[in-house]
Amino acid sequence: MESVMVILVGVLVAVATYLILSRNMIRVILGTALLSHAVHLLILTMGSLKKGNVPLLSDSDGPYTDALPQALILTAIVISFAVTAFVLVLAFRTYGTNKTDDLQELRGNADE
Amino acid sequence: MSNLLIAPMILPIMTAVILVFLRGNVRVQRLMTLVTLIVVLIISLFLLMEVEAYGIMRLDFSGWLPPYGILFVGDAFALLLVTVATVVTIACSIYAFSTIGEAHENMFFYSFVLMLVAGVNGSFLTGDIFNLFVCFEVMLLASYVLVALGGGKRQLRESLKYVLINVVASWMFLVALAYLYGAIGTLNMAHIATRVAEVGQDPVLTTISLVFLIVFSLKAGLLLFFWLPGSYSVPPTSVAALFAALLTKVGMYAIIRTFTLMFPHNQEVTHAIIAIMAVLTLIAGMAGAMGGRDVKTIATYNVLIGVGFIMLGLAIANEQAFMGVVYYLMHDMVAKAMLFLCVGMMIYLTGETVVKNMSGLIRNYPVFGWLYFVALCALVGIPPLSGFVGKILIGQGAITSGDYVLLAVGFISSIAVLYSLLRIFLASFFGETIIVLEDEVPIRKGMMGSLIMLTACMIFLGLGANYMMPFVEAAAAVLVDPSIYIDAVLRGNE
Amino acid sequence: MIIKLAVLLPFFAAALIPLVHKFIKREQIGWFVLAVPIILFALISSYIPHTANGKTFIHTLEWIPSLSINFTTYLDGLSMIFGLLITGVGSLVILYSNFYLSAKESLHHFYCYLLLFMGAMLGVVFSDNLLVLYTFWELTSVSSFLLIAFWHHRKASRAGARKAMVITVSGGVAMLVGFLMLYAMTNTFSIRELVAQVDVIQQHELFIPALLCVLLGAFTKSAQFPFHIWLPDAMEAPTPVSAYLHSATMVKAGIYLVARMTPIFGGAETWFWLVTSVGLLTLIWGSFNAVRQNDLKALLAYSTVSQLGLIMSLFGIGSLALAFDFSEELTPVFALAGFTALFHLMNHSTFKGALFMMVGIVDHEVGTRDLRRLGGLLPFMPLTFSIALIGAFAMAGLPPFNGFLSKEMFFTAVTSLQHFDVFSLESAVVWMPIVAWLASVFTFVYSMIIIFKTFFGKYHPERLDKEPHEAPFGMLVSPFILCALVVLIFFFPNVLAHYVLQPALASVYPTLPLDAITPHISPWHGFNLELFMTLGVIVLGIVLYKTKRYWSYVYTFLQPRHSFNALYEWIVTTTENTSQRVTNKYMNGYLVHYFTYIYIIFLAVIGGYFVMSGAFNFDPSTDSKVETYELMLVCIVACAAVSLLFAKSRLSSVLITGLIGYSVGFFFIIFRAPDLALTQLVVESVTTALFLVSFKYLPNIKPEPSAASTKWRNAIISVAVGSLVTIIGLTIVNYDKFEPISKYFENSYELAGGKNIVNAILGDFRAFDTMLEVVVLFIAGLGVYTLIKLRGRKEAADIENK
Amino acid sequence: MMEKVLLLALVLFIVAIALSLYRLVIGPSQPDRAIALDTVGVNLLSAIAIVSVLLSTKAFLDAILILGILSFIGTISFSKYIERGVLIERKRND
Amino acid sequence: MSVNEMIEWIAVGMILLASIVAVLSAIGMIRLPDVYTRSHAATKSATLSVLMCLLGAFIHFWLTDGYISIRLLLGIIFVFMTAPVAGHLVCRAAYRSRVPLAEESEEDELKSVLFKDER
Amino acid sequence: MKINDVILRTVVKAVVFIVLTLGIYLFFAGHNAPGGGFIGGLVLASAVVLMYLAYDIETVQKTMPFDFKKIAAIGVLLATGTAIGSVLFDVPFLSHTDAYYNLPLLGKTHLTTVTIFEAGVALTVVGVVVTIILSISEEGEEQ
Amino acid sequence: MVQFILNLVIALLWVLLKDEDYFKVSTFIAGYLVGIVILYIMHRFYGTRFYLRRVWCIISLIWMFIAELLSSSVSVMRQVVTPNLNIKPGIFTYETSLRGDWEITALALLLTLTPGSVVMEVSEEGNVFYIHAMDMEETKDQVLRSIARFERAILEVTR
Ligand code: NA
Ligand code: NA
Repeated sequence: MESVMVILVGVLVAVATYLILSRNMIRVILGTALLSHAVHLLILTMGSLKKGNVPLLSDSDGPYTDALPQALILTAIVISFAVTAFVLVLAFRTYGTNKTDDLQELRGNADE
Repeated sequence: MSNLLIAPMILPIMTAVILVFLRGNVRVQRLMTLVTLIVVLIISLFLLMEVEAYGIMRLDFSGWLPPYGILFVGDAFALLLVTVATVVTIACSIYAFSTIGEAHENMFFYSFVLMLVAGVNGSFLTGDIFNLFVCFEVMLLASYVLVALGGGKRQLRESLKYVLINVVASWMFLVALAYLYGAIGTLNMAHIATRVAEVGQDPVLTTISLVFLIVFSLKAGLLLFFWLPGSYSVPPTSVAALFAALLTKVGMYAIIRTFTLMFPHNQEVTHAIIAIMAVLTLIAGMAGAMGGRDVKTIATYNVLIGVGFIMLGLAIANEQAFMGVVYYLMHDMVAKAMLFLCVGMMIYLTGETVVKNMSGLIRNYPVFGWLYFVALCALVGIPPLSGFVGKILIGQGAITSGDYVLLAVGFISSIAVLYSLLRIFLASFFGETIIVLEDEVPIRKGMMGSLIMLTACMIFLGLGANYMMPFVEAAAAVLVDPSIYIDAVLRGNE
Repeated sequence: MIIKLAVLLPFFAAALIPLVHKFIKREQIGWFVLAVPIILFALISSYIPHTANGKTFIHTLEWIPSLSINFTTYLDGLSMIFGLLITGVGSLVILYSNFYLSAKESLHHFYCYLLLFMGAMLGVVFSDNLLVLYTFWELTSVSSFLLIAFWHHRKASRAGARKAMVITVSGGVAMLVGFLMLYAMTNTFSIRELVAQVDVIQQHELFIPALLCVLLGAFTKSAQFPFHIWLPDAMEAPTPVSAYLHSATMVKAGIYLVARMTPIFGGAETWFWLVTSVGLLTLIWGSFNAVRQNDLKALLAYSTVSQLGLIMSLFGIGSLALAFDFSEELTPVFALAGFTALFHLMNHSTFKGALFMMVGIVDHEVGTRDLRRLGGLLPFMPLTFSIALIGAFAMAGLPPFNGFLSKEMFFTAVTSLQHFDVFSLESAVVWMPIVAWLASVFTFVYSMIIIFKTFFGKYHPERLDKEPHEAPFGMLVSPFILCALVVLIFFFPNVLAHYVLQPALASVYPTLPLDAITPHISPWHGFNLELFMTLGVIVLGIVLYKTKRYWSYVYTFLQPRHSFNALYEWIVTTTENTSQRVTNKYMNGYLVHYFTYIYIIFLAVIGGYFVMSGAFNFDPSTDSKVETYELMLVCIVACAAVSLLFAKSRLSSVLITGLIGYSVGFFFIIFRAPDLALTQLVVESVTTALFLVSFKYLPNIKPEPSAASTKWRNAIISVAVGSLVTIIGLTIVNYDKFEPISKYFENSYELAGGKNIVNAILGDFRAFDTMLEVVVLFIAGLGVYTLIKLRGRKEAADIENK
Repeated sequence: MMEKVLLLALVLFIVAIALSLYRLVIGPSQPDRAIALDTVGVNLLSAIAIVSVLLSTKAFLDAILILGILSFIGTISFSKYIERGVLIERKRND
Repeated sequence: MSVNEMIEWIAVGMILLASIVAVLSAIGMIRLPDVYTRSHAATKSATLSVLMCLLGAFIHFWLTDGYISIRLLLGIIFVFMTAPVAGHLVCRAAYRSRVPLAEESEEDELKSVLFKDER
Repeated sequence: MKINDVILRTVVKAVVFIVLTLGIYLFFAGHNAPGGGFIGGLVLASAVVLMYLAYDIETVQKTMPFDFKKIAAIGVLLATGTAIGSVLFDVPFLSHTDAYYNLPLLGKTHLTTVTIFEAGVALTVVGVVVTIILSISEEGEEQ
Repeated sequence: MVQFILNLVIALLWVLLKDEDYFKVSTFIAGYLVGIVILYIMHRFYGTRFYLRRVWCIISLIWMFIAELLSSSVSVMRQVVTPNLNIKPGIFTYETSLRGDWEITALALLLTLTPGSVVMEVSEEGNVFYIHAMDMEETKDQVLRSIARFERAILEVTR
């Protein structure tokens, strides 16, 4: 399963990268969102999968699956949510003032 | 006692939150910001003395012993940077008091500044690699807001680029963390170091360290500086100065820790790559600074030169070079803040950014002009100002290690700095004055005060170098011999 | 101790000037300032008897002792000579400028810079510590910069100042490297200790690099070929400054350095060749170019260049005295060159100072320095003429002036090369004397030009701005004192030699027996080669002067665009323009490009290393079991992700991303992470909702307008990045050298009182992360609020953001 | 045996999700996508229930309820978005 | 086969049935001609499948662990209450955003009311 | 014809209680079961958002007249405050104290500062999520 | 509502009367049952129906919901598996006599769960439903037939 997941992560990363390399700001933001999903899965996979029970002492006896990556991912999810929210707002404010969502047209130049 | 270690991070955060309730009361906001920062400064100075006297200090949060809990580790290196960062923030805040405007102040401006400095201080102090990520994010989120705050067309546009690149970088950081945890199974930096040392840094671990290198390089502006020029040129002066002083430093700090503490065992590969990246950064910085036609561009590319130079010191990697790195980091924080404040002030006074459209400022604003000149000399590394000591130490390190190419590039860069900054001085400060007396925009006391404060710091860091040396030596000792750090962290709980 | 005060006094005085400026009249500042060099001169002179007896004085004030950087002053013969020059000429120049500069100028600035310079210069010559020397060295560059740019409203002043600063500071940086290398060899910055360890240094592999670096510093400072180009431009400074800095003192710092370093580097072949040939080249190039100048000051500038070359070459030849073991016969002959260098150093300061002041007077009283406009001034300015006469004759090497003595000795030195065959000198034996002699001819010619083109010939009142008349008495005092010295030295050279030159010689040749190498100077030394050379100089000089218009077309071969100046300008502008072009080319504001660079570097560094290191390892046998439904889910997610690339509306894109997010949540369930699953599901929904809310303010997405090639490039990069992440991941999955630390947390109930391990980690073991994560969330919330509420300022008020 | 049956059921649910995904991608109209997403959510919910049974853990039962809530909120959001382009109005103006 | 086991098989059977219903309703989502008819499939069959599945799970936990899951019950209630609302909202949104009815459709009494000013 | 949201609103009125209860339950459950401050907060926020979706900002503001920014700030202060509180007792920063108390009605209860910490987390989450969604939603109205 | 609270009070009294060492759920339930008996005897004094009867009505209404859901799902699935779809969808109106948010909502939900129909709009006044039928011929009659039943069941609960 680990290998399968790593490959899935690779696919997600590739798609995310392609999106990040596009000109449309929404696509780029979606790319970063997708990248964060991929990364969270990667962290979980790196903590080795399905090799134990749910890490709840009340629910089952050990061995438990590695709980630390789960805690890390939780923090990461929250942070990525915060960041995504901010980026979205920034993006539409930028669109609102610059009247374009094409990052190519947002290059700006020296004589402004 | 060791609880004080948290103060540089928690006090700004708490004040920042409290300021939310004081919206509208600008005076109280300013006062609280200033008081908090001064308290943090006093505490960090105190901690510095303690650490110098009794060795590395650590604070295990909730009392969980490393490597299981998170901890702050106060060594001289971290605390020096915390101290200087706080000083710079004080200066930039004072500058902001008289320039930023009520609209910003009522939009939680000081809260964000405090959060930024909290994130920076936390990044310096933390001993846990995942916590470093979180501290980074505190800093970055605050910087995202600050860079975009109240922006028009151009500011928002550049902010978006800055934010997007940094977001991608942050997620790359997580990739690196995932790999690290997968391979090493721990997050405490000292513990990582012992585990890496245990197996010798094999190619897999070196690969991981390189992922970290790329991630931190994005933050440090080491070769991956593409976000930097745009985003430093748009925010208000005090923010730009704060960015120039702090943001890249945190990235560099992380790189330094990574390759002195956690992954120091494969230097033929890692340090060679760092050296190449540093040289390329220097070249890019020199090109940008020499080719720049407006003050902001010139100042911005000077930031890159600073980055490249410091990273040269890391690539050289011997005791003298590390001392130089520590010293130059401190200098660069102060001097870059100064440079950006000066540049911002020039724009404020003239409404111009292009060098040749300004002239004769020194007649109208003599004190300001001379302060800029002092900053120029400091940045070039002219003794006895702050840039000199670090430069010499890195130079000595390079000679000791026989890295003559790095030495040459590094020292040539200071000529580029001279050339680019001198151009501003000659074209904008010297020359026929074009501002008639009636049109003179007055410089407010706060603005001048912050410049004088930073200048005093630069002079102190140069002339008073001897007072700094014990700390710098202590800091470099840890970089040279990570076991000091590791022992301090993992002592007594194996 | 006293010497330390001597060094610091000018700085204190300089710091006082802004205060003094408030309390006394502008015109009086100069008199206040004048006290400083006079006091110092007196002070330093009082040490002459001691130094003449070979005593030295040393005192240390700690600066950065841990880096062995200390403010150590060292007074010996060599520093004495320079100390006297700096304070002596300094006094005269300040006296002179009190009359020369109009009270309308910002005198407080002027004197402040001048005092800074004086202090810095004293610091250079009295410092024993190399880094302190370097400190003062750069300070002289800085103060010189300020003085050159004194009339900074003039473009030429600024350009000259910049050129001087860039070249001299660059040289200083090189010199610093040299010093650092010396430190690396010996672990000391003290010159005295270096001299003591000269054997160590000369054995060291860094010896030659250090030598080159130090010489680079000396050559740039002393305006040696081809770095001389800054000096003529520096003449934009007020004339007293030119007299002081650019002829008597600062440019001699390089000479000082060479003299100081002779005990360390002298005797090395490279040192000899470089110093001598660069010196001679500078000598001839300077004198040759001086002849063509139309501006009197420019002429003097080139003349200074040339004279500095002369002194430099003398030190080069003098270094031969250290090249082999002491011999009664040979050593004194070479040491004579060193002696002559010191002697000419003094002489040059006297006559060149006088000449500069003379030019200043002419400029001041007539309003021009242009030789094409000057002429026939003798009747109006007889006293000035006498200054010019004495100065120029001394420079030309005519008796009864001091220049004659040193120039004769110079000829002796260059011709003495023929006697010896160290360093395979055969070729040098021939060309060096010839170059020296030719240069003297040109020197003679331009000396004559100074006198005759200015004071004789036809008087053209219409070409002058002012009615010419003799200078005020005050302005004449200083040059006359110098002229008096020029004459006095000719008649009593050995007094000078005994009290000043000999002790200095001891510093240059610390290992040689002083009495044996100190020559006796006499104006008449019989009919020897030197005398004939001098006669030749005079004859050919007169011929050349008279026939100048016939041969001066040779200068047209040297078009301005072929000069070193042009080269410098070309380098500077090309660097600037190329830099700007290249920077603008890649820093073009396209985010896509930036991302492309980032990814390419990412691939190059990490992929490059990972592939080359051969660390890849893939072993699925240790994997946990894959269920059919899991595989299907994986496929669904992969397909959804790929379909995202082709989604045409923003809504579908967001929905597909949301779906992937939900699937990730489901994976969390499969992989036994209930807390994660809960969080992921909620967060994904909220995020999707945010997208939808924001879509009101965003346009629908359009198809990417990029060219197919761009798309392919992006696709290749993406696939590469994905693959790299995968292969590293696969390798690490199978990397099991360490147990994760997480076993510890399984005791969460005993340790933290919670049965949910993840929550115990979040709330207790790693509560700090959680706390900060809350802070991050808070900043984001507040940030979104401000971003929306705080509108951009009006463009007019937006000057800061231009 | 029981486990096999449950796995089969799980596979069937995933098939249902995949089919809905087809609708999600193809559309053609926006409401189609909203319905599809709702279906995906609901089926996912069932799948979680089965996984819970398979792993015989109660840890995920909250997730079921939450997913139910979210899928409801999601559908409301989408339909409001499709209908009005706005999710939250300041003051109902119709 | 004990009673318990039998009931458990019933639970499993319900789950299996639920999955079949889910697939069928998903096929309906594909096959049916317009968004309105597809919403029938979603709001009815899909909901039924969920309810059955949850009920199966509920029975399973009750039997094996003696655990009465309030959360599952709440979940069932929740889905039951909200599914028709969702169907209603989506259909309304579709109609108001002018998604056309299938070609086979007969009469449309809403059109005249909603879009009366047109045509 | 104007939109009549009666069905939606009525159902939401009923359903929102389930959501709120679940949120509070999850908040307290975190100690031994999945849940905790963050998820609890998110679910509570979802309840609020659900209200906003079914009604409109002004109506909801009337029933819940909070400044959600300040709620978030109070949350952060609670979280950091409990952390700093430990400093006063001279134990490492962030140390949690817990004890069992015999409370009337509830009996023996496990009380810990972690709960306050988590309450801070939950409040922040609610405050921030609602602030963000409201800010964005109000943006258009002012333009 | 009053009856329910009264019932709770009785149960609580029961618990207090029992005066046990600590609170027992079983005692409470016993008290509650006692309360039900008392209230059933007394409910006519209050002039309202016995509250548990309403509970029974709710249960039967819910059962109606479930039954509708089952039958409608079957009908949808039947159509899905039918090889040749031969349906004629359409929209028709229905005017109800029910009033009040809860009644209208309940009816709308029920109608939506009925085989082949989805309520698309409710008029502003809330009395007219616009219903989409999967197959006009089959559904319309069916709906109109069952709708009276639904209204009755709802009124049982609410009034
Ligand atoms: Na592993
Ligand atoms: Na129906």
